[in-house]
Amino acid sequence: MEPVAATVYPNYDSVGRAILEAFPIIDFLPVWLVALVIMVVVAACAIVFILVFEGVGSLVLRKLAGDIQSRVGPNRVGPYGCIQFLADGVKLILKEDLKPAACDRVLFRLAPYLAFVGSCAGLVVIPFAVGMIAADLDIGIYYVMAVSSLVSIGILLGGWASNNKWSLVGAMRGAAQIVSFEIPVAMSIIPVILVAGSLSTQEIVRSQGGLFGIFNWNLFHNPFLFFSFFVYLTAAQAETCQTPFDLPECESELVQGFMTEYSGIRFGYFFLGEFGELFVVCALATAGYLGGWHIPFLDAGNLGWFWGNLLSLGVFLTKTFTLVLVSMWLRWTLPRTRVDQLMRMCWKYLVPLTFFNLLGVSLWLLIFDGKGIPAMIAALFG
Amino acid sequence: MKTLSAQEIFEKLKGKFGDGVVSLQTESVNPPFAVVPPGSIQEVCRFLKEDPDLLFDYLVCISGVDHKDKFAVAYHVYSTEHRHRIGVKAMLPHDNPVIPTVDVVWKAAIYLERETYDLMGIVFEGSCDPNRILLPDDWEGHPLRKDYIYPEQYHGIKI
Amino acid sequence: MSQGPAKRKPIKSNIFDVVPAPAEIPQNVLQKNFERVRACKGGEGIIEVGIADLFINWCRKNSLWYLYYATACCGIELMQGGASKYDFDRFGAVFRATPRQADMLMTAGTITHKMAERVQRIYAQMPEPKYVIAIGACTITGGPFYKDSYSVVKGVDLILPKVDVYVPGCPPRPEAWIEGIRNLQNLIMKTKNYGLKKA
Amino acid sequence: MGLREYISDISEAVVTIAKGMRITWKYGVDPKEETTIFYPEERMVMPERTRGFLFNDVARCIVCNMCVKQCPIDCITLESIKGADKKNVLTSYKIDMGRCMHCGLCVEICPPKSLVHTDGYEGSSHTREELIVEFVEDDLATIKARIAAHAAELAKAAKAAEAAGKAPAAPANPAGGEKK
Amino acid sequence: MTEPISKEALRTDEWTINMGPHHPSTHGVLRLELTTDGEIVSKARPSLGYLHRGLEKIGERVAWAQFMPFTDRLDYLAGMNCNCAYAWAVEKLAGIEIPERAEWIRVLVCELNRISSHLVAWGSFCADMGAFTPLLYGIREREWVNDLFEMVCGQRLTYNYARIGGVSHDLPPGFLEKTKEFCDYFEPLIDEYNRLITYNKILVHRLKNIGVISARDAIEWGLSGPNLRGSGFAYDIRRAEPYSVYPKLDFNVVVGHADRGTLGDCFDRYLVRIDEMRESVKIVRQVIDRIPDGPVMAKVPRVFKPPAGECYFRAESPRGETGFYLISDGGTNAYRLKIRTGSYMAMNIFEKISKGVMISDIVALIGSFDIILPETDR
Repeated sequence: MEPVAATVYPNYDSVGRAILEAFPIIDFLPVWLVALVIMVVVAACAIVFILVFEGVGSLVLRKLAGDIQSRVGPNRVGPYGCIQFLADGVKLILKEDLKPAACDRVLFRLAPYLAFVGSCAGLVVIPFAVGMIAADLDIGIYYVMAVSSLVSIGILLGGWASNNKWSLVGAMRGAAQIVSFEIPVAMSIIPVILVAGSLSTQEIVRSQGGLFGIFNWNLFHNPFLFFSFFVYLTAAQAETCQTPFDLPECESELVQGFMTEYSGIRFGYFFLGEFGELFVVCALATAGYLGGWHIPFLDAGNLGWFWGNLLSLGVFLTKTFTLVLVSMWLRWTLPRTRVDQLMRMCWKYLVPLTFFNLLGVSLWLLIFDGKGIPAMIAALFG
Repeated sequence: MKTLSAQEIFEKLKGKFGDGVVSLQTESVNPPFAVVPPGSIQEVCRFLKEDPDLLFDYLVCISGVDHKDKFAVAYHVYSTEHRHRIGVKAMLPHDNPVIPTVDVVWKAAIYLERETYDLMGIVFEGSCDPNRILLPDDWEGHPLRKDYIYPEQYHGIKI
Repeated sequence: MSQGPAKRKPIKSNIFDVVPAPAEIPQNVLQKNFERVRACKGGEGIIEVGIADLFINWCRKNSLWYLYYATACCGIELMQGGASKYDFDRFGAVFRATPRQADMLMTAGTITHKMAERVQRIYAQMPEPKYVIAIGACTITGGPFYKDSYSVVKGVDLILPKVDVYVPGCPPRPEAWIEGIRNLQNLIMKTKNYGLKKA
Repeated sequence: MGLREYISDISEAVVTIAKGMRITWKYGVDPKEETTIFYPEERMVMPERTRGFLFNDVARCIVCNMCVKQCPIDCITLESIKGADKKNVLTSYKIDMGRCMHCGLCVEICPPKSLVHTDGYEGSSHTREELIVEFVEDDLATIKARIAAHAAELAKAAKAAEAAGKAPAAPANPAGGEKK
Repeated sequence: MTEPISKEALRTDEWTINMGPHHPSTHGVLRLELTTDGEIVSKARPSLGYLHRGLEKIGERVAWAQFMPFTDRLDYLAGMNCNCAYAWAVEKLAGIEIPERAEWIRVLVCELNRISSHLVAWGSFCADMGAFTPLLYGIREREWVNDLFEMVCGQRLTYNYARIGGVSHDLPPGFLEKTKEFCDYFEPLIDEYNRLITYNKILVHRLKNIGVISARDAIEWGLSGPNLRGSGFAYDIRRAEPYSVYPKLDFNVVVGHADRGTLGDCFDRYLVRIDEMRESVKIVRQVIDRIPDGPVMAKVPRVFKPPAGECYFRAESPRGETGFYLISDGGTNAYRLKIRTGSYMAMNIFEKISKGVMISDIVALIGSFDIILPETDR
């Protein structure tokens, strides 16, 4: 049976061009002004999304903690405690702007912004829905890897500038951890790129389309990819300093790690950065392995402009939030590793595994010339 | 594993040290005490520890007692091998209580002597860590002495 | 994630049964004493607080992050208060490890003279809108160690400039802590932040 | 280290982490596992032996000073004046709740059992003075007036007993506190 | 080819960090002066005394019976054990015989308190290792024991329950059934805790082969209780010098057996505490079945003047040996009251075994000794 006609995807590779086509009257404005306005609009909604996600995330984190520990999380600040994060946020903003006397003024103020920018800049290439992507760069994955290393600079600056021994130890741990876990994260994304054949995230998600629903996900493409999904999740958990590996700001050893001297909204920025990076990493996992915004048995492309985007956005966010919940569930169960065990795990276990995966995937693609298990089964049944 | 009674232990001590061991306090003193002159405390303790029949390898507690006219340092020792217990007491003059240390015999004595020095004011010469442990370093006086008067204030805070 | 108290089954690990309670605190010995003292001291007068104040105070009240500071027996009651049975997290009170991120210092446990200077430093490190609750007899008046101890500070207000709420008990029950926190929350609602004439 | 040990390391890690997560899943999913008491809306019924704040029933107190001597930290201070029938009458009975450590020694020693533990425990205040609980309500003047009236009454009863001299003089019954 | 940089050229100088009196994982107000080279600690010197309240001086100024509430403040996680230890010590000094039922009640409350103390020890040890949930599970079970004690003596933490000559109140009706209910509820939970966290690979690697103390060293440095038994030396005062009704009870002494690392490391001390909870539940069950009826308080004069003399009594508290050395000169107050505790000796050995470990292991060491500061500073 010849394959179904390739679905025609509207050429919305970026929201900006979509708006341009929708409102032709903007033609007389200079192009750079329109581009600037669109960039500001898109950036604003990305920041608002991250703020809301951080608020809801911190509330869900405390409610989940309460639930696991057989108690009740915050439940008095509004029905079921839903506006607890509003109270926290406003209180943090109104705290005294306190800088330790002997701290390095400029770097102390700069560090939180670097950490926040580093983690939220990855939102540019996250494929939220069929047409909803800030900018469909064709070097998407490469861009995310580059930008997310800004966070380690932010952590290093924060630790060094606050002139506190605990934070310096925390910063050194943080920098070592993030830099060394970039390699397993990057290496476990490369099999996805090999399979999809392109670095652009939108392209990767489109390559997982097709009518077999869940089985078209890269996760089930071949056993090596299945295995590298879990390696990616562990390495990503370490790169975003989540609990089994939250050594930079561990509470029981280093008081609060590199955030020891930060108070008020500066600490808020670090907190935002942590949740932003958690979201970016889980979004990449969904886009890369779990079929991004593909609605299991429907075809997002030809559902029309409004419904297509809405449904695929919903599917994408549910997948990402389940991964975020799994990460929080890990956070409240596991103890913390030690620094040298962390490094040993990275270099002696994760990096060899990713190389083995890479070899496996490339051999698989060579032998079965690019078709995954579901594609072969489909070919069998004709 | 042969548990000796306090009397037999005292006989062995008397046999080894002759008149060095002054007396054995037993009336209404539950683990009986062998009173020893302060000078020979180290030899007695080393003998207690090394002698195959005694093998007192566990120093339970060192406590200083202020008897108003003299100080007493009471060592409780126990043998985990033979499961018997004895107390060793040394009497010190009240004006400058000095006694050689026993942390060369049992390492447990380091902190116990530091605390006794800190609270009671008994100097353990030759100790490997002869400074205060519980009270702040610039605290004058030793509180557990009977003639201790509470200071008015410390660093400006009323006591 | 069940919400209200009424809709839950009786808790297996509670020996004493739990009954719904009226909103205000039942009249016990100390409450009657408070009325008597406040009656002869005259009321506090009316403090009119603007809308902006109300919103800011509401935010500060509902996210009182307390410092993870505990010296003695009240420290264990602090852990038990923060744990499953009497949950401080319900009131938005989370423990923070550094004084920089803490709003509230609950002085739980005896403060000795050697520790006094450290408590002053911790208090100084906390950013400005900060509150102090003196928990337990040891920090209110030196408690059990008032008469005969030479090394205990007889009350935390000898070393800290301002103590907002005193919670008696040795150690006070976690419910008394929660009542102390709610008392502080009412105090916060009545503070005036804007329109203060600079003295 | 050999390949077998390498694999067993990874598998052991995955298995033990999965076991731990299964338990937190059990507690996380099951809403019935909550043990929180919603304190302000709910309250635990206290057992009868709870040692909460102290309360002294001033009427039954025989001013024997036993509680003052028994308290290790002298929280209780009381003053009394000579009553009409040579018994002391309380003029002020103060317990410093900010210092009391709820040890219960005074309650055990009190002969008339007038000093008891109530089950109250909420008492947060804003100043230290509020925590010193005064149990004698009325002030000195009214107490003196009552004693004077009591003395006058005793004198009258003694005269009446004398007037009925022939009848055996009924001893003046012990006044006891008839303050209420 | 440039010759490699010599080690001296790369010499980094050490700095001292104050793991100060206020630190999230020092179990109270312990201060450690760490001289470290980056993460590797070359010397960790404990500096104690931040909670020294002068209990021994108070003991001399307060009557014998009035010192009982202060023994609660000595080790507030195991108030009952210290209460009963002090009561036994004074009874040994004065030669008082206490009724049979009082002995059984004391053993019952001591073992219940050992369970609740080990629960907090286990919980806060896991919280120091980063897993926050076990701390709340441990305290959730401890709340049940708190309620039991509130039924018996009215307070949750500072019980003041034992008296010289017996116990202050008899067991309330329904107490034994509720304790049995607690035992049946709690026994399977210990295995669940083991599945949750004990054999977790991360925790095992964090604890194994760290702070290894040989049995010889443990005795030499005066350790006692779970810290000594963790090194494989079966010495429990309830068996070595039986007091009260412990000879009539059958329980075995839990000893560390090099389960994962070498003998005497942090993991062994951790496991000893977990198994001791099982033993205590076994003891509590036996006491519930065999507790006799009868009075709970012996005839003791109110103004209690023991005959002049000295006595040293040792009891097994959850943190090791709690010893009271009492000297009485016939007066109403003690002439000298010396308290020997297990946590103080754990701090004694701390400096020796913390050479060359990392900062994270210092936290593991403090947790494995389960010290408690009022016991260390008194």
